[in-house]
Amino acid sequence: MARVRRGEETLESPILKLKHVNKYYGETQALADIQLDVAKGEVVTIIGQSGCGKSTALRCINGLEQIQSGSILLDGKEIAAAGTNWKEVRQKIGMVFQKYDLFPHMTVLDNVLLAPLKVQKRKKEEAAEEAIALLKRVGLEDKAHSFPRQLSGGQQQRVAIVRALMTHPEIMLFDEVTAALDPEMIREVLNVILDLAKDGMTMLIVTHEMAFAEAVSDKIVFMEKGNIVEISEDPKAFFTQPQSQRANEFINTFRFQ
Amino acid sequence: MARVRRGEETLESPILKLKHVNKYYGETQALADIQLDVAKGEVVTIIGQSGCGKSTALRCINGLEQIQSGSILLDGKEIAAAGTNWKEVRQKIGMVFQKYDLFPHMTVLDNVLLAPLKVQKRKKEEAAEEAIALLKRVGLEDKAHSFPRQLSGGQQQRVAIVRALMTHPEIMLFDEVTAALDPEMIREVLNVILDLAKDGMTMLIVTHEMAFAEAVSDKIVFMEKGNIVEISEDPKAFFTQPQSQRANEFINTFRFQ
Amino acid sequence: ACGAGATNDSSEGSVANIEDKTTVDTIKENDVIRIGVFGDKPPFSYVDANGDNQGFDVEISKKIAEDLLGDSSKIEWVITEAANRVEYLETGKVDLMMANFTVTPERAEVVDFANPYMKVSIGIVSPEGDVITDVSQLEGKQLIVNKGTTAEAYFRENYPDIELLVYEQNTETFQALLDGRGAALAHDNTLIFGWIKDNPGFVAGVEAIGNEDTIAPAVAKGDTALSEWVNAEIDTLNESGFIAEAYEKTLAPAFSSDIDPASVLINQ
Amino acid sequence: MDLDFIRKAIPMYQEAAFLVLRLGWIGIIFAFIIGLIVSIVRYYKLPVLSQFFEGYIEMSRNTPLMIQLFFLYFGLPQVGIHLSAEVCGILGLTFLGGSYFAEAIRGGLESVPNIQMESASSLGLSNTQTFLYVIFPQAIANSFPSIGANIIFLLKETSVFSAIALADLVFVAKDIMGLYYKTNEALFLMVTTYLVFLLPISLLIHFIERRLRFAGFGN
Amino acid sequence: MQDSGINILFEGQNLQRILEGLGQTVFVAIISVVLSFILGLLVGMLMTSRNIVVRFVTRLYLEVVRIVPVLVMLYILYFGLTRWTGIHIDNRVIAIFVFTFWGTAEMADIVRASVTSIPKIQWESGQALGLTAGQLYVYVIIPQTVRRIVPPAINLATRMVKTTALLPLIGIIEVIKVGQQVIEVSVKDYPSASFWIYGLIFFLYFIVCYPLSKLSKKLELKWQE
Ligand SMILES: Nc1ncnc2c1ncn2[C@@H]1O[C@H](COP(=O)(O)OP(=O)(O)OP(=O)(O)O)[C@@H](O)[C@H]1O
Ligand SMILES: Nc1ncnc2c1ncn2[C@@H]1O[C@H](COP(=O)(O)OP(=O)(O)OP(=O)(O)O)[C@@H](O)[C@H]1O
Ligand SMILES: [Mg+2]
Ligand SMILES: [Mg+2]
Repeated sequence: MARVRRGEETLESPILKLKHVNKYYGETQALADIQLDVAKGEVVTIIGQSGCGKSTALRCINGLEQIQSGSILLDGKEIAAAGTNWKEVRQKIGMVFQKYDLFPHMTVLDNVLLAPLKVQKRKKEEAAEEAIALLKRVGLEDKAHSFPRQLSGGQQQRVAIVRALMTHPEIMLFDEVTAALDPEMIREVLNVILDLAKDGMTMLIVTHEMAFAEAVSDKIVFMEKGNIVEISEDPKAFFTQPQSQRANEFINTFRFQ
Repeated sequence: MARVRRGEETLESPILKLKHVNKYYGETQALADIQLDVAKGEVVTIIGQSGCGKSTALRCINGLEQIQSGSILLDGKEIAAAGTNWKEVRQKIGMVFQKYDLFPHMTVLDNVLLAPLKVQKRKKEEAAEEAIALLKRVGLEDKAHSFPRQLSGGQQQRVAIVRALMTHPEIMLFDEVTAALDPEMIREVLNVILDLAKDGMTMLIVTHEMAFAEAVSDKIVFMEKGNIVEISEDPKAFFTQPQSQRANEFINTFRFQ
Repeated sequence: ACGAGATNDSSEGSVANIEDKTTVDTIKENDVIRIGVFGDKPPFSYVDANGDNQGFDVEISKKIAEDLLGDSSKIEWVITEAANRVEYLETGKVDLMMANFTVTPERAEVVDFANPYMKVSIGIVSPEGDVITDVSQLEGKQLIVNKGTTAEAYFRENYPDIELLVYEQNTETFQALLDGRGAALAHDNTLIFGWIKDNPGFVAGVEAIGNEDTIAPAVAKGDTALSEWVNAEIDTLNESGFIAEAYEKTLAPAFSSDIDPASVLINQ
Repeated sequence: MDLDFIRKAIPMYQEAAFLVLRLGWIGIIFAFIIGLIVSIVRYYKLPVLSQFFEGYIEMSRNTPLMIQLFFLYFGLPQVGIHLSAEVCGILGLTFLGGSYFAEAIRGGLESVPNIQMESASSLGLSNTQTFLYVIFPQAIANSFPSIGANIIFLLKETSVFSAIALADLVFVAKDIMGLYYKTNEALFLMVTTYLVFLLPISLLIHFIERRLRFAGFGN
Repeated sequence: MQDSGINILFEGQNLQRILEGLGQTVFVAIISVVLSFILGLLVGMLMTSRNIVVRFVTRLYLEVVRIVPVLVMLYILYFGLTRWTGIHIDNRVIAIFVFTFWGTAEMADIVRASVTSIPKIQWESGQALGLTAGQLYVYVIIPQTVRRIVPPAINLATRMVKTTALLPLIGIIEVIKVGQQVIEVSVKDYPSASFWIYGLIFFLYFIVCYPLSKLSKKLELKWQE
């Protein structure tokens, strides 16, 4: 189900570009000289063992963590330097986390309207109209006035995706958004992401769902200990015969026969 | 990897037998006329959608919930009736839960020794020796004096398994023990269970790891809405071609191509 | 004293010669005098059921206001506690302290006392069966007193070895004696005489001990203008018989009839 | 400040501090026991007793200690029960502190996840064993911060003991102010004394609190 | 009791005076509680600051307030301030100031505890949406902390109400003091005066505090989901 990329897109400069990014937590190096391009409309999936730096990569991209060296370019503009207008940048980057993401004291509608109204100062009617449309798209139009606790985990994550989409981001970051869910819920959330992919949304995804990664990705990035070990533009090939020994071992973790 | 069952075992009366078990929570029926046999040395895996009654089944077996009608026989003795000596029964049944299972205020060793010392009144030296041996077997002998919070989720679950094994149960119940874990941790826990299976431990497992279920099980039980829809004695066949329409739909949830 | 004949007018005149404004001037300017009294020490100073200040101290205070400002209602009453009377004076939050203030050397170091308007002696009351007739009998026993009273001060100073049971409220002090919390109770003897009248079974084994202490109005240290004015005023009131009248009106009903006013009043 | 006076007054404060500590600790221990019983009864929702204790908690928390003491000290003799001031002080603290501890411990009990009880029973532990070995240690650890805060609070509450003629610190300070008018010295000594005995207790509580953090599962 | 002591209440203005005394109690308590809650919210947020100096100063403030008795603070401010500066401030203003000073510290600690218990992911997802720090607090953090704050805050409020018994020291005649005044003048005619009066005051405190604790229980239950 990997989408056919149109020729002109690859020629464009990438939406997101990481150049020689290094990130340390005290002594431990969480990201080591990371180089990565994400083109417009591309779906890139990062996989790797726990602690290899996947989340850190996403968190550095939307400024939740500071990098020590290297640069991160969004639309060709440096965003990892001092003086970045994060308020603006973050509207261009949507992010969905693993869990506890929705604001529990607000209804679904208030959750998804918070950024459009308070950050972007959009008109309430117009934003609400869009919100309802998006909720409908993820099958939750009847939950607009529910509170997060009244929703299943899968429903909550779908709302979180809608909330991130409301600022019209140029790229979406997903950090193991299904890790805490049951299989059917996983499926319903992944279906929404597959749907976004079909629509041409640019996405950077961290997941442990290998079958899903294979199905959705244009590009697979395999990380280990802060390094990118392998980048594959052919997901199918990667999951049957990864180039690197380490990637092969990793993929075996998911096989029992 | 399904073990070869020896002929004589199937002839024996089952270790665990559920007959016409019905369980209600208020109005909702969580278990509907459940009939299930688990023979000595057999590995039975229950799968099904969230809320179909898998956990409820396990919880009724070791008396955490009361059933409304039917009977549950352990070694041929009724255990779901009033007057059951639960202290005794529970020593024959080991159970491991999804999470938050270890006692956070005790070291690993104290956790696994609690039941042998306080319930079974065994000698400390002898029980500790066995505990260390079992911890070694799951690769955690060096963690005996750590506290649960100092362990990864996978390590915690392995300790929980050891703790349950310490009372020498005749049957082990596993309720989604890997649901909250990362892939490598999932693998290290499942490896322990696979190992127990090889040793001939009788087990009743609830899991969402289909590849694992296929590999470990002698028998697959597919439940829906409190009912057992399908029981398959051939896991491989079940996962490629389940008999029932519903089981087929369920298995499709895990496929993306 | 030499100022005995001085009138209000003359004292006013003498003040006018001083350059700085004195308290007396300020009081007149404000047309109100702030007087510190107790709210819960009948019959000396208390608040009655209607919320009005009453009692012996209050009667005298009112007369002072009348003579100073021409109207006995030009008083701002400040309800004090035993523990904060000096603070009120030192910080200028009251002009005149009339809260049954016993003159002691320690206190005289920090405030200026005017001429006294009353005498107190300490009496000791005890149950009939086990009468205390001498202070020496109190050794090793517990003596009940009321916090901040002359009795407390006297025993703390002179008999530090006698164990005191100190209560905050008068009522509680006497209740404690009734409940048998202590061997005896020491208080102003006038109050004791009144109390035993209503409580048969108790006797004033010691009617008066120690030096006779005096109660006097007090002003802030160094406030000579006001203390001189008050001195003259008290003398006048003593001579005019006003204080004796106030005694009859407020104290006599509370005391037993056999008390000689001379044991309480000055210059009788 | 009058140093000579301070030197002379120190023994009075010392005595008051000892009185407060002596009565305080006994009262706090009793209060803790009451709190424990009440919280367990309310945690297991034992019928009747549970409602009764709820009434007690409301009564005790919503009225001032001073008046509670007053009834113990002056009220009980009316019905023939004579208790010494010290006993009344201890009882008063117990009555007041019992409800504060009960709420603190109940909070701790309720914060122990249900699964802990279930996994203990599935190991074959009896209800009592489950409570003793599994629930209670975690509950105490969880509620320790509020237990600690309540200990300090109760020690400071002893300042109303003077209502029943006990020479606590406030009593001594007021006495000195009322008799000798050494306000600065009296207050200075009072703060210092509170500091001298509250600070070590407060530090000890912080220390134990940190040691007990193991109860925080996960991180 | 042979003397129907309850009649004291109806003698003169007694009942009215006691209620006025209660008015003083409630007046000081309510204003202080409200101010403490507002300021405590702000200081509590400071306490969660990453700046170690800010954290140290606020912590020190809390420890000082916990150790110095309220009585001492009242004395120092009411009398000490006048002594050093000559300024006279109304005693109720002083009372409200001291109670607020105390309440703010305690409230701040309650707020700190509940703010730090909000999962980190809540801050991060707010940030990821582009909310400013102020918006994060107003729309995301504070509303969530409220439910955790309410029970201990109400506990604090009842303690503040009860501590007003110290106010007579700076000349505020609150309910207990009025009660004592009434007892002292009535005890001759009604030997059981103190039981009736203290009983009434006991009851009045209960009436003021109980609805608060009832409210807290209600909110707690409601927010439990
Ligand atoms: N706040 C932090 N402080 C210190 N070290 C951290 C912090 N966050 C992450 N690390 C470390 O950085 C490394 C990378 O962590 P990261 O969370 O990015 O891994 P991950 O690939 O997302 O793992 P997972 O699959 O478990 O989410 C790890 O070694 C981790 O321990
Ligand atoms: N304590 C309870 N009170 C009321 N209903 C309950 C309770 N526990 C479970 N149920 C209901 O009983 C049914 C079966 O629940 P159960 O937990 O056994 O499902 P499950 O198959 O284990 O699901 P999952 O995969 O989510 O763990 C569900 O409808 C559930 O809502
Ligand atoms: Mg991660
Ligand atoms: Mg379950």
